[in-house]
Amino acid sequence: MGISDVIPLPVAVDKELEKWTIWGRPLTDVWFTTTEKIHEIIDMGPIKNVLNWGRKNSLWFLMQPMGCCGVEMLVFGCPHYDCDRFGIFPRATPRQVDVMIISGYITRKYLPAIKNLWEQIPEPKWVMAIGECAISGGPFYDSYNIVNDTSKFFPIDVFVPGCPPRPEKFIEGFRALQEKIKQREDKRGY
Amino acid sequence: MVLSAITEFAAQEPKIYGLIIGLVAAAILASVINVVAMLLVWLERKVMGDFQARYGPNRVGGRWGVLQLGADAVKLFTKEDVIPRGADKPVFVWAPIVAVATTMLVAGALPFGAVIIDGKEIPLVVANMDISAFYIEAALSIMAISAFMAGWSSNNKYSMLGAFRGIARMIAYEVPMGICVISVAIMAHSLNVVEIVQAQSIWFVIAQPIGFVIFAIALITDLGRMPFDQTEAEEEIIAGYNTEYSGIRFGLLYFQEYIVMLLGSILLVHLYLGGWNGPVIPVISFISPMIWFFMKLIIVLVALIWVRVSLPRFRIDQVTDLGWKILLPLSMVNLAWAVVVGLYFA
Amino acid sequence: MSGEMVAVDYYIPLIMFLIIGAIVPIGALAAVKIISPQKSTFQKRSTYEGGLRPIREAIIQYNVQYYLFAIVFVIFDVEVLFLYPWIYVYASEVIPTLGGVNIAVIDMLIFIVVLLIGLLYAIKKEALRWV
Amino acid sequence: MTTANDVLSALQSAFPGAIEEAKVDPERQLWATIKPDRIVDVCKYLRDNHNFDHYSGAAGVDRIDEGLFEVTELLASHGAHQVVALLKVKTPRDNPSVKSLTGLYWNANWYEREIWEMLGINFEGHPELYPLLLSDELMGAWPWRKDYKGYPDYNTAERAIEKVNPEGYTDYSFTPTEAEIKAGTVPFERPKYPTFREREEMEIKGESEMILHMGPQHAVVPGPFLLDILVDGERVKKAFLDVGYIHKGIEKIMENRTYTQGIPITDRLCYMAALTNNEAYCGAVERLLGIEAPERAQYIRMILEELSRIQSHFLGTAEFLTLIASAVYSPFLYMIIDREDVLSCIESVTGARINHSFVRFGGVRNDLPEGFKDMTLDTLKMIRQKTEEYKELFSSDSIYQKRMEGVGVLSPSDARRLGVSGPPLRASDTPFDMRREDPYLLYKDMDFEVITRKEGDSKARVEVRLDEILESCYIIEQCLDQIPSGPIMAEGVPKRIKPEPGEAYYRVEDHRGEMGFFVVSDGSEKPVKVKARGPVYAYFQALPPLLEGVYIADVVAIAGSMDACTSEVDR
Repeated sequence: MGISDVIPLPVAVDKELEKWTIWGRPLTDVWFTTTEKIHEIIDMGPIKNVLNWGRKNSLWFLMQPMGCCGVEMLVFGCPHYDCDRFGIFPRATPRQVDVMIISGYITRKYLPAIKNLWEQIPEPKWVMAIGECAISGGPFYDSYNIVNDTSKFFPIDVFVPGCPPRPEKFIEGFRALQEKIKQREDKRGY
Repeated sequence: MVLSAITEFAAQEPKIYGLIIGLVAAAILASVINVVAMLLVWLERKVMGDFQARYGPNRVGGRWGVLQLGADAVKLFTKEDVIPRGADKPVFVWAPIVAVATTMLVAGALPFGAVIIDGKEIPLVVANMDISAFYIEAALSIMAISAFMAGWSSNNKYSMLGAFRGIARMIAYEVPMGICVISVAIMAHSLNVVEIVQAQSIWFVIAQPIGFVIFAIALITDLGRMPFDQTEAEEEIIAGYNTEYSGIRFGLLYFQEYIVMLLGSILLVHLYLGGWNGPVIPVISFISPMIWFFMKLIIVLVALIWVRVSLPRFRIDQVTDLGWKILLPLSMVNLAWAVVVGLYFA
Repeated sequence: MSGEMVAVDYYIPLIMFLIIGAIVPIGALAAVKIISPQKSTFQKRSTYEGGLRPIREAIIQYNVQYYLFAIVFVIFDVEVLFLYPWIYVYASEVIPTLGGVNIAVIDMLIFIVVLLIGLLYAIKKEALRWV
Repeated sequence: MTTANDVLSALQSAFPGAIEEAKVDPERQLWATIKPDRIVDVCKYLRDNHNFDHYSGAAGVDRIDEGLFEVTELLASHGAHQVVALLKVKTPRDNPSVKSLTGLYWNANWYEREIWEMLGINFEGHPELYPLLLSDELMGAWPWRKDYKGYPDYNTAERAIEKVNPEGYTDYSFTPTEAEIKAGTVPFERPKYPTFREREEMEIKGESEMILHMGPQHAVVPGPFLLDILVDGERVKKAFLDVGYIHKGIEKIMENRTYTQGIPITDRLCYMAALTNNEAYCGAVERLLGIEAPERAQYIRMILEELSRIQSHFLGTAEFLTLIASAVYSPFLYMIIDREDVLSCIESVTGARINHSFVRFGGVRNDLPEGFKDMTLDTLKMIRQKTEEYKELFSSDSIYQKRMEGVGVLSPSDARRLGVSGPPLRASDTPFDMRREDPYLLYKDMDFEVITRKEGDSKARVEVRLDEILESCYIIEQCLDQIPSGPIMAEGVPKRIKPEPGEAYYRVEDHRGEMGFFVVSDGSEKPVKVKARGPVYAYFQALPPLLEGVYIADVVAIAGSMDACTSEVDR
């Protein structure tokens, strides 16, 4: 969290800066209060709207097919449906995505891995549960290996029902998410 | 009158004049290049859509979707910035900065067309060096170093493989590319890009077609675009050297690729396609060179996008083999050809 | 551009470019630091590898074949550098001719042939085999 | 031509007393119960003397009433004859143990591991009895046993306990259900074995070697599975495969549903081949019921399954193209467009894009709509033309040729030994196609060619798929010409399906290879056991040996050319 994260300086500079003071207050404190002030200004409205406009129009999702819905996810990115129209496109690494699509059954074996992937996505991030399996377990609701309630592990913003949902429903789901981001009604309130 | 005053001042205080010109031009050029590169990203997505029977972005900013890139930029600005625990922090932080800064170095020496004032052709270039072709080629290859920095410092296996691939690819194509530049310089009797452009009464693409092909291939390789995008082959090594980069750091690395694509295409136009040469258009003779220049540039850029959507990817060993075993000997042949033809012209 | 511009003067604007080029990303990074949310957790800062814990570090002792590539490159690149001054020499009229041909041309053709033989040797020795 | 009766009489004379009971039903299937100690000899004899060189799989059945486990080994031949031998071995429920066939058939490995982890039947002589599909936590619970108390399990998510493991990563453990606690089956005694990770780490020898995870989330995987490659530089030294990341327990679920309720579950077995899965399951149950679909229904099934084959091959090839090119490679997107046209033909009949649940016991759900014939013929004309274009494109693209030629070569003998089927096997010069081999529906009346290639490399596999699209077009055109009018459901199919006690095995040519369903009935409304023998399971097992010694880029090309479907592997 130091200055060496921003400007390439040795970490020792960080330590040195911690000792500095401005008007009797530590420099790091000043930095934090300034940041907080800026955040307050952003939260007031207009700037936040611009930021959310950017966020909602550039939703990159994690390429992670998990079942029947995974096929529709692939088709969703292709002509006829063409998610690129909305500024939505898939990336393979969680570091560069905004939306995680849970497109299928989460099993006991896969749960730690997918949770880890979710954790590795930088903020702000959203998660969509697509298909019955991701919502409730779907046809496998009583299986011994399925975690049938995904919303316990992920703060899901949009549920898209269907088994599997058609690609149009994917678009609908993303539109709903965009609307939520615009209204600032998503779970994390960006 | 102002012009003459400036010239006088330049004659008296060349150092200060250079400083001022440098600052102003750098600021202007940096913003122009950034905007053009953004438009390039947009152009690529749109043209790719056209090739692939779809629309491309069309929801943000009217029916052409021009504001899509603005939205992407705003998004990247508000993303959290993650530095992995295992990363080599200083190198990790430096890599995108080096990448962007070195592209600016290229931009400083590259002519961006010319204008005709009083029947005199004035090239739009900041540092009109005698060896600018050599300098540009050298500065372009620093990009591979920044990619290596990014890949190596991430402490991620995908990034690491991407970094090694990037370096291997760069060194395999650096030599043929350099020899191509020499061949061109021999025919033009100069290493100055402006003079090379001016020397092209016949475009060098006609004078040395082999050289053009080699240079174009090597350029695509340097840019890391489609048949040669092994460093970030999504299906093999996730996102290659920028796997661990997130938010604005990724944005910078990603964006820099497009800036380099733009600059590389300009270099190709200058070296082989006659730069801004073309018949003077009577009424708008002032910007007639610019029109020719931009037409050629757009054709080259669209051709690059076309190549991207229509070719599968090489395997990395095939790439190095192609560079060392085919292009390098061929470029030597081309050099000999240039010497012989150049002697004839001389 | 009139006036006496020494070679060094060309580099002053270039340094300006370098400075501007460095200020832009640093400014962007600083802005991001201020406006973007920060929630750093242990798992977020862990290395990504398909969602699982990686086995061993990525920075290990790499195969020696990679270095052979680099060495071959260094040799060839340095030799290409020798070609650059030749461009100027070749154009000048001071160099004597041999049978109507500039002697520098003949020299360089020999040099190129030697280079090609060197390349063939490297290929034969499999120095350019990918790891 | 060898018939099942010949094989039976030969067995009875070669092993007097070893065969406890035997029957031939229907004419190409031989059912026999073998004494447990003679099973390996019998199989060896069959393999060596009667060409039973194709190990199709194994099914474990829990006969809780009789206190027995049954393991049924499915043996067949690669085209020498059409007999399927289903050899049953019985073992007591307490301390179950069966002799392993891994010494005879290389691909018995995974089938036996699966039975071991699910039912707890020990396989003597198996070299690596490690869990395959289940997580370590479920090991020892033997979930497929009839007395397993963890099923049904409605509240997994509520029971999950988050904990941080010593390295700082979040892990989950699931407390046992009340039923499990009541039954006293916890704590389970877990078998001792090194974990997958430990087994991998043991293989790292040199300083410059590293293990790269490709998966569970990776651009190469069509669904979550873990492909770990041990690389030195970029050369793969050894590959490890861990599956089960989306193991849903379909076979257990189907045991607890009625027969009809099982049909939608078979859709989800492999979403690209929903119709053939339906067909295989319904065919097996039809055999149990002793009914046959009317002719029109069989034609409708054929038309739709071939259409489904076309769309699957398009998607398979398209996915493969994204792997060797990238997601912006235009032919990939063109193929998806073509596939959408085929899908709308299917959709006009079944009403669904992917999961159709269309085939019924003794018929189909609904008739072809009006105008279907014209629409399909138009589409087929377009598909033919496009496929020819793709073939021309790939044969003229030199980068493609360079990437694919001689990559991942499977020699015919290796392909048979590793147990692959479908396009990869046919690309290795083995004309093995269920539609010819064991004709189901009315394929025996159809005129079509079994596509083969000599090379056996990745390129050949893709070519086989593209050619099969053309053949499928031809079959559909014939079907549309010949289709008679008439009922679409057989007479006298009861509303409540209750087959007589018995067993049936029915195999069809899936889009990816041999798909078989083994259904055991005890006369009740629910099946005792449903075993799905899928083709991708066999490919997956064959993947690690194929990947040894290639570059990372080739891993992608080989895995892609196999056209995998993780959902079916994990089930």
